[in-house]
Amino acid sequence: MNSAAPSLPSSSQNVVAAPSDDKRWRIVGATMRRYGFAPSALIETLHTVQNSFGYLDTQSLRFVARSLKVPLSKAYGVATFYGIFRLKPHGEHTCVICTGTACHIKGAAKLLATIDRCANIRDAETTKDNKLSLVTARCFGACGIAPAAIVDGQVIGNLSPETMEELVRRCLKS
Amino acid sequence: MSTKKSLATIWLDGCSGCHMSVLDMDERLLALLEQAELVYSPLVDQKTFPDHVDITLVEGAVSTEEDLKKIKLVRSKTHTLVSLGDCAVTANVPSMRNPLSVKDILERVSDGAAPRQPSNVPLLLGNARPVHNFVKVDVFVPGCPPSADVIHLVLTDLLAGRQPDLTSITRFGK
Amino acid sequence: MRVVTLSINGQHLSGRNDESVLQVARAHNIDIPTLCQLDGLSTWGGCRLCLVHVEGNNKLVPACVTNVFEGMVVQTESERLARYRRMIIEMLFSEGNHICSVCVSNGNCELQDAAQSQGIDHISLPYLYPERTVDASHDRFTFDPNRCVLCTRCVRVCDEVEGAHTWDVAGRGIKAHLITDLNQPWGESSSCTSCGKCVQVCPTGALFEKGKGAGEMVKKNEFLVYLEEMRQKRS
Amino acid sequence: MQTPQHLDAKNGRIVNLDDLKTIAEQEALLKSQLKHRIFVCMGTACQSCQSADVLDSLTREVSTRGGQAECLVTPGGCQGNCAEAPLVVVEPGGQLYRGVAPGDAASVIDSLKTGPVKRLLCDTTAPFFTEQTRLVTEYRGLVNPERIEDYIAVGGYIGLLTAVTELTPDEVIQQVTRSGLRGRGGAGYPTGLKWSTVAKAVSEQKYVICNADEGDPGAFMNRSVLEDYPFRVLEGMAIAGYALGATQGYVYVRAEYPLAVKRIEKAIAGAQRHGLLGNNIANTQFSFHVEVRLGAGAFVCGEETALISSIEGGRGLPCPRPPYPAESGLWGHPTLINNVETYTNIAPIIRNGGDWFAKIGTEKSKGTKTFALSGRVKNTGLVEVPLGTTLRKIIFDIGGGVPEGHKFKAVQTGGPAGGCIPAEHLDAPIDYESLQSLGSFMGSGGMIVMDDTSCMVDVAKFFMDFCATESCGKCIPCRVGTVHMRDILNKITTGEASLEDLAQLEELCDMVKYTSLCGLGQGAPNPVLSTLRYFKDEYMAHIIDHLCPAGVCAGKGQDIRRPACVL
Repeated sequence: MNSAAPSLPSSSQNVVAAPSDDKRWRIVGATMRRYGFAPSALIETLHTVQNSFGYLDTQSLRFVARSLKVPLSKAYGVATFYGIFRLKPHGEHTCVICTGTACHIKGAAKLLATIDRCANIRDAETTKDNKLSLVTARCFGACGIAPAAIVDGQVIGNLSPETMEELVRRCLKS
Repeated sequence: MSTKKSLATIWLDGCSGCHMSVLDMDERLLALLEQAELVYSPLVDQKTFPDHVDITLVEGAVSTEEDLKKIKLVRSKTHTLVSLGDCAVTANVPSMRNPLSVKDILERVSDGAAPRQPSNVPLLLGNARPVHNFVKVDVFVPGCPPSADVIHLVLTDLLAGRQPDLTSITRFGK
Repeated sequence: MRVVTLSINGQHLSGRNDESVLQVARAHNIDIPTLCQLDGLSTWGGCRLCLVHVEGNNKLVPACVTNVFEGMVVQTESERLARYRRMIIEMLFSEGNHICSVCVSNGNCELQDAAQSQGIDHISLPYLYPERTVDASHDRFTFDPNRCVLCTRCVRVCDEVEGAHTWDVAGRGIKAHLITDLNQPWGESSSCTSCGKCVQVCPTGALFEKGKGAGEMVKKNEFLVYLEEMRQKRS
Repeated sequence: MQTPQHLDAKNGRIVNLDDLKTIAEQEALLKSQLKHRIFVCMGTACQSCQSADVLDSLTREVSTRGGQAECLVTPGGCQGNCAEAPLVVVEPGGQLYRGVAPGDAASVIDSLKTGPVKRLLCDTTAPFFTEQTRLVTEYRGLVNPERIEDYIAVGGYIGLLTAVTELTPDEVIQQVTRSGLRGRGGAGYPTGLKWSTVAKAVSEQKYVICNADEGDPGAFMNRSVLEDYPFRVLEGMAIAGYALGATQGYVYVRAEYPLAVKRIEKAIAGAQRHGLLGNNIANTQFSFHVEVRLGAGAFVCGEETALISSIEGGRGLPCPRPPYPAESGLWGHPTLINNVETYTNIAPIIRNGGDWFAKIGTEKSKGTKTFALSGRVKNTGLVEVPLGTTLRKIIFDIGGGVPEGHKFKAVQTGGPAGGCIPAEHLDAPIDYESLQSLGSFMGSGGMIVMDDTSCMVDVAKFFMDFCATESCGKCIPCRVGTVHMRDILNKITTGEASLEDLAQLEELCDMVKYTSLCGLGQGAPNPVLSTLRYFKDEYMAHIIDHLCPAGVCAGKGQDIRRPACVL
């Protein structure tokens, strides 16, 4: 058995010092506190770190692992098991192309080809000027408007290669 | 009229250890040669592969264009093709280059001086692969090298028209 | 806990109902192949080599995690199981870069043994030839991921017996691989106690002692059951 | 306006059926004071088509005309016909407007006096609307998912309070058993049986988990239900908690569904505020708490033992079963895991009785099922029909058939563990058993239509690539087998495969199916097996003639082999 059910908050002397005085560590700390510093809060905490800092680096993984008393290798194992977590930062803009079944049937591959042509990047890559990162997702449930993409958090449906090109060009310019 | 069967051995990408093992049969070779005639081999002076051979022992992996050409020719003229030893069966040591690209290998071995394939040696294939990846193989004799006893058993069985059972006497690497 | 009677391969046997099919079979000298199971460690159920038929169940069940019950009828051998077992072993050979002739465990390797016991004389699946880097940063041991079959015995022994949890698996699917700490070189690991338990439980030559040449590495894992018994006595 | 004073006295806590009645009456009164209510769909598809802007401009339009008192503009739920997003409904009258732009606000408000805006009007007499049976998606999005009062006004929480105050836990399970409800996650295990197993397990602690890790590509029913009916999901979970003796629930939801996460979190807070979650629900001994746990992009976490590992904070690796979670689940305690849609069905079953539910559907498959209809079909979106409805009815009547004069080829159901069903089986009724006999799977409800522009080998390759990428890597057959199968399929689509490769593919399918540890591996070969069963000619065309009949792997009539590459 892994660990006991969510435990009581550990005493304050056990709290590991944050890597820096960056205010965002307080948000991370708040998440851990909310779950009583239970080892099972690892994934929730990694979500908070990524939402706050954009990605998970060695320093943050070490901090979270030590704070939650999770083995270092386990924290790394979890961070690399789940598709959402990334160990490197994204570019200024992020484009997520859905590669679910409906989008596949309706030509997601053409959208990817378009991005490759316009920005010279493939899945999980970032342009050299750090403007645009491309990620693929396994369906975000917008099948009714396939093929779909999420550009900087905004879901866009019924995409054609032409509109895709326009979107990419806009990201590269700004 | 000779009732002797014809026997051949060929040497692709291997260390010649399997051929040494053949020679290790010592005086048993003489008895074998009463039943079979060695018609082609690195051990005999014969330039062209005969049109019909009953049994061919293959040592070595298929690593170059020339190996590939040779094994296809040999297969077409052989009744029973035997992969002799780990290089022929698994590609063994020659395959250790496979995770690297041919370009990287050539650069490394020539210390960066001659990144292109030299013209006086056979063209390397992308991967060194076992013989059965290219042609049908009838008998597999793993071992590095297979012992003289194993080779003796294989040949006596094949010459007597039996399929040899090697499971208990040889294995990869031994 | 109570004693139950069952049959394995037509042989009538008895065992305790908290014992697995594998334990009862082994106690009666019936061999079922395994790679991930090791006495003294928790069960894993990942290698699928120990799958057996149980009458009344249309699925194949792993002998290592299936407990025996009264009237159980087990069949550990069949043409179908043999075919599946061969394919599993072939998959492992095709997945990594297993070059037996240059391996420290040549001749003392559980994967090699399994291949031989299943009559495998060649691999019909295409080799994948992954690029994997050897980690020789540790003073005393080397990790060669080319020979790793991801049985996770090292992960389990390090967590469950040594208590350090230096090892874990990162990534998933075909990209899953072993790591120490935050994917740092093993020699720089802050949690590793250099106890060497992981080396001794590794079924192949993936983990070995430095200075061993081809065929020289013999694994000794009997200490596990001994430790388990000694610790039970203390608690 | 009447204020429910006795509620205030209880700090807003709702403790019995009378309280619900009071709120419902209050809502009815509010409603009667309004002349019009305008619902703007805030589902994912509509939001992607700027429905938030539409909501804004409608609100502004109403307030500039000073009509706030009699016309309410409010966010609403999914109408189903996502292809025509953004959608707006005007009540009373039920006019459904499609493709509404922010600039249409004035016309829509004008229409309240002058009659419907014809150019935006959707024909709600079309089979897409009339042929559906809405149980899970009842009130078709006309309930504000962020207001608990809206939910109570349409009968919400009668189920929970009836259960807690009038029924014993055994009686609740009896009703669920009588209803014949089966797991909507795909496998169709009888829900009543699952509940009674957990109920019988002896333990101080038990857990109730809602599996909202909708991972099937091409499925969005759970997302839609969570976005629109979060209270109903919570109500179902609380009823389960009462029946089983569990005090803690978890909703495991994909982080890829931010709106669903927000809605469910808001709903938990709302239910807590009104005493419908938390300690001593309805002033009884029953306490039930719910927390949200976010998935992080791993398909395998839909498998229940992997989901448990994930909630425990680890890698989402499945474990051999038995022991089943019902005996030893989360942190080793008895645990109930049901799908979102399963929980959604619970409250109406308790409210109306199990026999009422059992009247819908077929002999072995009761109730309705939602499907995410997508791909090469005219009306893409969310549909709900009684189980036993034929595929033809869904695809051709409700879905409007294949557009642009193309020919229907197959429908894919069941996600990566499912299969492709060809035209000759379109009259098969949809239920758990019949889909399985056709080599497919109910799955969570994805239904992707393919026409003559889809290559079935390419589709098989797509799913195998999915499984290979999503394999957790724990067991060898799935970790390595899916990669070999994908490689062979890849060889077929590039014209490099031989008949021996096809034989090896079939051998791998058989082996991976029967030796893998969990459902991901066991189901992975299904798309290959079903396409081989019905579309072997397409495989042969690739292997023998080096042609792709659908023109996907190369143009029509073109050789699919790529130019030879040296090295």
